[in-house]
Amino acid sequence: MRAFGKVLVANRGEIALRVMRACREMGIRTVAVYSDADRAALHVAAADEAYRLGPAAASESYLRGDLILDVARRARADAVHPGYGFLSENAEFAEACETAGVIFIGPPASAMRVLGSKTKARQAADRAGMPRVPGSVTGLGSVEEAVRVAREIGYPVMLKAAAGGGGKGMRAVSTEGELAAAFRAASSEAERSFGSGEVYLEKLIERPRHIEIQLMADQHGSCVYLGERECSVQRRHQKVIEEAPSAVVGEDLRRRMGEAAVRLAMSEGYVNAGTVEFLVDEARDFYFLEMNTRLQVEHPVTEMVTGLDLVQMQLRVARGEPLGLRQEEISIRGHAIECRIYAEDPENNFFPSPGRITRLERPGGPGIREDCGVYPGWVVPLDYDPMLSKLVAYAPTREAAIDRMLRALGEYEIGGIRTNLALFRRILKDADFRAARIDTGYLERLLGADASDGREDVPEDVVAVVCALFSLNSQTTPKEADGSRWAAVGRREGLRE
Amino acid sequence: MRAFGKVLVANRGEIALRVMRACREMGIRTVAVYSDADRAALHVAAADEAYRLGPAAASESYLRGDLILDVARRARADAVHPGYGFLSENAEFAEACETAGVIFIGPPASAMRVLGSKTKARQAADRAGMPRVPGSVTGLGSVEEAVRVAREIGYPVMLKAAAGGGGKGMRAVSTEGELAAAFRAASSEAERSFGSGEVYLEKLIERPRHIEIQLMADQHGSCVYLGERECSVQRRHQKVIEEAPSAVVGEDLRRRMGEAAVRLAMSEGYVNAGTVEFLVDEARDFYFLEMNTRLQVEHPVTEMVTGLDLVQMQLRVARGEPLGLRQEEISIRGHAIECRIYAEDPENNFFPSPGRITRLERPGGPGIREDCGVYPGWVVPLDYDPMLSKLVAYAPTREAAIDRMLRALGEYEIGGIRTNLALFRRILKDADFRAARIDTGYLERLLGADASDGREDVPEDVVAVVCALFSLNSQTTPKEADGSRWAAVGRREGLRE
Amino acid sequence: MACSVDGREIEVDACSVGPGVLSVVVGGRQIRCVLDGDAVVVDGRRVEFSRHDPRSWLGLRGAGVGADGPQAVKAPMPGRVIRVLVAAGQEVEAGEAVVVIEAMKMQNELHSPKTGRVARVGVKVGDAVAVGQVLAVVA
Amino acid sequence: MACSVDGREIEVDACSVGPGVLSVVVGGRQIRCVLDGDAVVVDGRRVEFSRHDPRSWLGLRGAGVGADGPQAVKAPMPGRVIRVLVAAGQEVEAGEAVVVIEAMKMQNELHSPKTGRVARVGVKVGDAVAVGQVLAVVA
Repeated sequence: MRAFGKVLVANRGEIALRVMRACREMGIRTVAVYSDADRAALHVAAADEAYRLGPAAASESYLRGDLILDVARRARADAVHPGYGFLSENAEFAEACETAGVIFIGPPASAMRVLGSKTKARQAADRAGMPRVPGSVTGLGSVEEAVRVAREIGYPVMLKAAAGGGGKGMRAVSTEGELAAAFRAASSEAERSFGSGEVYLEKLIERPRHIEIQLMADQHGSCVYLGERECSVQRRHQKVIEEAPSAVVGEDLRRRMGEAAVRLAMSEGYVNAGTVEFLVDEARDFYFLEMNTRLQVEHPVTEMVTGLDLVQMQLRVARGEPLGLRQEEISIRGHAIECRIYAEDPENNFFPSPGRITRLERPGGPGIREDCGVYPGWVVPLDYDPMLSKLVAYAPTREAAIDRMLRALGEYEIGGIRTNLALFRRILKDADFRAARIDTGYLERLLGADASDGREDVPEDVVAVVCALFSLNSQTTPKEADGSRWAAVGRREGLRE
Repeated sequence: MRAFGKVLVANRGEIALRVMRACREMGIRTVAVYSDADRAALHVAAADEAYRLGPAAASESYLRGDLILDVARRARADAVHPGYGFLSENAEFAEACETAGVIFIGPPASAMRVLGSKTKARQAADRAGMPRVPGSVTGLGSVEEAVRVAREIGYPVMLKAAAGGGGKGMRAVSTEGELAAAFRAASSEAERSFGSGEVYLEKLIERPRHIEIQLMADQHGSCVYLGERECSVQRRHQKVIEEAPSAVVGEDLRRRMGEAAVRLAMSEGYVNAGTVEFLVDEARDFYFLEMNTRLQVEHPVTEMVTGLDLVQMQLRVARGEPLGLRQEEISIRGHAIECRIYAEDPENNFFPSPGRITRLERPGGPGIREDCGVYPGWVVPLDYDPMLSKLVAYAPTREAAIDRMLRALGEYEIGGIRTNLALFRRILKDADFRAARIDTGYLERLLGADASDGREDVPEDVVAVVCALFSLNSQTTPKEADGSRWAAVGRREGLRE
Repeated sequence: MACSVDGREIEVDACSVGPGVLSVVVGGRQIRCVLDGDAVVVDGRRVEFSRHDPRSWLGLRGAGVGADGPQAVKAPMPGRVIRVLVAAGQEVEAGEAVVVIEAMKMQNELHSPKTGRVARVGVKVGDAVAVGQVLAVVA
Repeated sequence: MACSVDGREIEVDACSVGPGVLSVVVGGRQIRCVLDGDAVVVDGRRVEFSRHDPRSWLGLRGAGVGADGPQAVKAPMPGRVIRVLVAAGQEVEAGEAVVVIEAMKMQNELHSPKTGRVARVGVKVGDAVAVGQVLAVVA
């Protein structure tokens, strides 16, 4: 067992904050690293120490394991937390940390190499006797091999990048005639996105749900599952809303999925937090999809319903402590929902919307957790993913959690840039979502339908008057701060009379 | 059963927000009322409707039941939620609501009359077979009677105002020689504070803990207890920090206290949320103290550890729904701590510190709940109590909750006025508090000791440089907004180089 | 404050509740209004307005763009051009992808606003573009 | 940016991270500094400073008040006088209550800063007082 005095957080945004908060609560000093685009970022101002990595491009900063380890040495950090994305699933980096005598807070490189590769993980799943979607276990060598495998398992099928994620290099194929073109497109997209054109092929499950199991394993051979998350609300294969528990997972299914996930992880000597993703079909049969060998974006919903702190557990496990928690001690209580707030414009094709945040009014009160990575005045850079914050609502029931999230979204105001806040209101009011009739195609179908948010209209005359008040304002005192301009109008117009 | 379409919230500040959030989540429209000091208060801007009551003084606004019921009629509100303080324990107001055909969200006036009076509640406690501190059950008629009762129960004794609260009209007396003077002082203070000079006398329990049981009862004869709260950290008999559960209450004691509290409430036909307060001595014997016939300030810690929403339960019970929750379904998980953030200066005798809030940086992230009643730009008025917000930390264990609260306090920045944030840091780092060696005298003892917050010092040269940066600034561009001034200095001085 | 709108009198009580935020009470109804650039968010609903004519407001965002004459495809956000899918002189359908811009790790296709002929392409692969920059014109 | 303090050179990198907030990095150490009126909160610690002499800073708040000569008891907050406990000419001990002010539902006793004789009482019961107003003077 090794005490941590100092942890380097090799990430940015909300997840860097999340990790630093856990460190601070455990009395561990934190080291931030930053690119030139991020000197004024929130994660820098939240750290005890901060070091520059390089230019804005991730490839010259947050992906530079060598520079990060150099900082770790200079700052005498005991360990590195990679967050998600960037170097979090990079086995070479995990190994380099080990070589440098710095603890990598994650699984051993060996387990990461097997379980983090989609094709190797599928082989491991087969060995562990875990049900998986029928299809090729290894990358396809040619179009001909793809045709042969597809015939075996039957159409429709799905082509997927072996190295990939986030929907890149994926193609659904319904007939043999489409396969060759789709194979080439998927492969070249995978090559461009991940540097490897390897693709594999799976039976396409109709209307599947994406449900995943959270695992936590220590270095002493203990591994527990912390329930499931329902992540079926996706756009372009990116999760948009996550929940725990899933409305379709009962105790028995949870136990079966959980035990299968634990078996897989244990078979490869997995340690630390990890997630096993499944597709669940309409008959509630589950199929192994892939494993994420790191902390997930959506870990907070699991924290809310289990009452545990996954990042603190990660830190404890990494420094050699036993889990100290038996499977039967873990209980799921209530319901949690997470919305990923992005700087993008749902009214305009979900285009990214970087720029300066001029206002930020954050929701609070009962059952609300916000993991925010930005502040008013911050200019959201173009160079990284557009996630601003994660909003989580917890309540005794799913219905109450949905209503609570709607209430919190109503309190959330982000000015200066466009965000997807309105999209969440639309989903959370949708009858299908409320009835938990969701699958991975749900959101695309909803977005294809006519929007009508059912909001009670403000009378037009009131809108006119409000606009007039603001206009009057801006003509007279154009350069003062908003607050004082308004106060001035209030006085002039006798608004308080 | 009667549906609520609209609820009038007869309160202000964080508790008005808290109630409105519950209403919004349940699809109930909200009506705010405000005094002239509060037109720009947060609770007004959070409501669907808002009506003026009268001048700033509470006696001309929030205590005017007649005006409030007038608004309820005009706005066609179905019910009134009184919050805590103001009219929440006023049986006449509860009755007037009933007469006006508006539901009072609280207990029936009859139960309030008995259980809300300290002396009548003590008689009811005796009838219900509940242990209580030895002493007089009724108000003392004279000094002679006080002397007689004190001899019976033995010194030291405590004199208390029958109508009072908040430490007014209370005097500890160790010998008979002090009794006469203390009796007159307590009685006249009670007369001034509550309009009634009635005092009673109790055995003084040495180093007692203040521990209370949260109850919830429906209109159909069901009543459950939702665990206890530890409220021993007090200053001048005002709670400062509350926790759930108490470090000294195990399952057995919880059940015995809970069942006693339920028995008392049921004996008087109690309905809705209520709290039975106990003193617990060093032998862990408990004594009935009094009952609060309303929602408490500190209800959030109970919500965190039970996963329930007390205000939503209040609304459901008030509209006639059954609790739908059996005692054995209620579980306590993890640990929650609440800090009451006040506009007062702990470095200067805890003087109130009204004024304009110039900055407000609120903590967030895992396990943190903030129930805030203010916003940046708001001028905290002189006319009401100085509570700004309640900060609550939840974690799996008491130790982790304390460390989480310290982390959150470090993120909390309130500018323009003084607050008691630093006091909480001092308490939460104190060895006795961390070891749960607390009683109702704990905080006064701590405040009497030398302060040393154990904070690592910032090097003096850095402080000097920072002050220099700010100073340079203000000399050159005195009138711009802070942000742009700094940016200007950054450019001039090449700070980003 | 009494206001007259289209000849009807309405009683409005407005109060600043923070920088850029008004609490407006009209007949008991409380409406929170937030200024965001040249738009006002009224009770959560976004309304663009013109500052220069107090009585004009354009209604909900995204309202009609005239379909006649040459129209520009403009960059809706800053980013980098990673693909140019059309050339000058080429016929395009309304909604057809014209240029792909990468920003914030996302590839964003920009579409032709109308069916017509590409009059001009203003960018090439690798170019950094600013908000509002003309990428192509369809006539 | 290199700064010289008492002859020692230190390397400081300061950056604005929001209105009134600086992130200052000195030798890798990151310190969040917040401007609050005439004080700077440096890593959670409050430091009063004088804007007019960049090199002077007064150290922690509450530092010594000279004990010689007549001293005023001033109102630390606005409020209402509810009790006056001394009269001009009366002897008082250091720490003895002189006036009670009510503000925000709290009664606040104000104490004599020194042992001496009350030279003057400036208020009476019922008076509203402003911050800094002199309530009494002890000589």
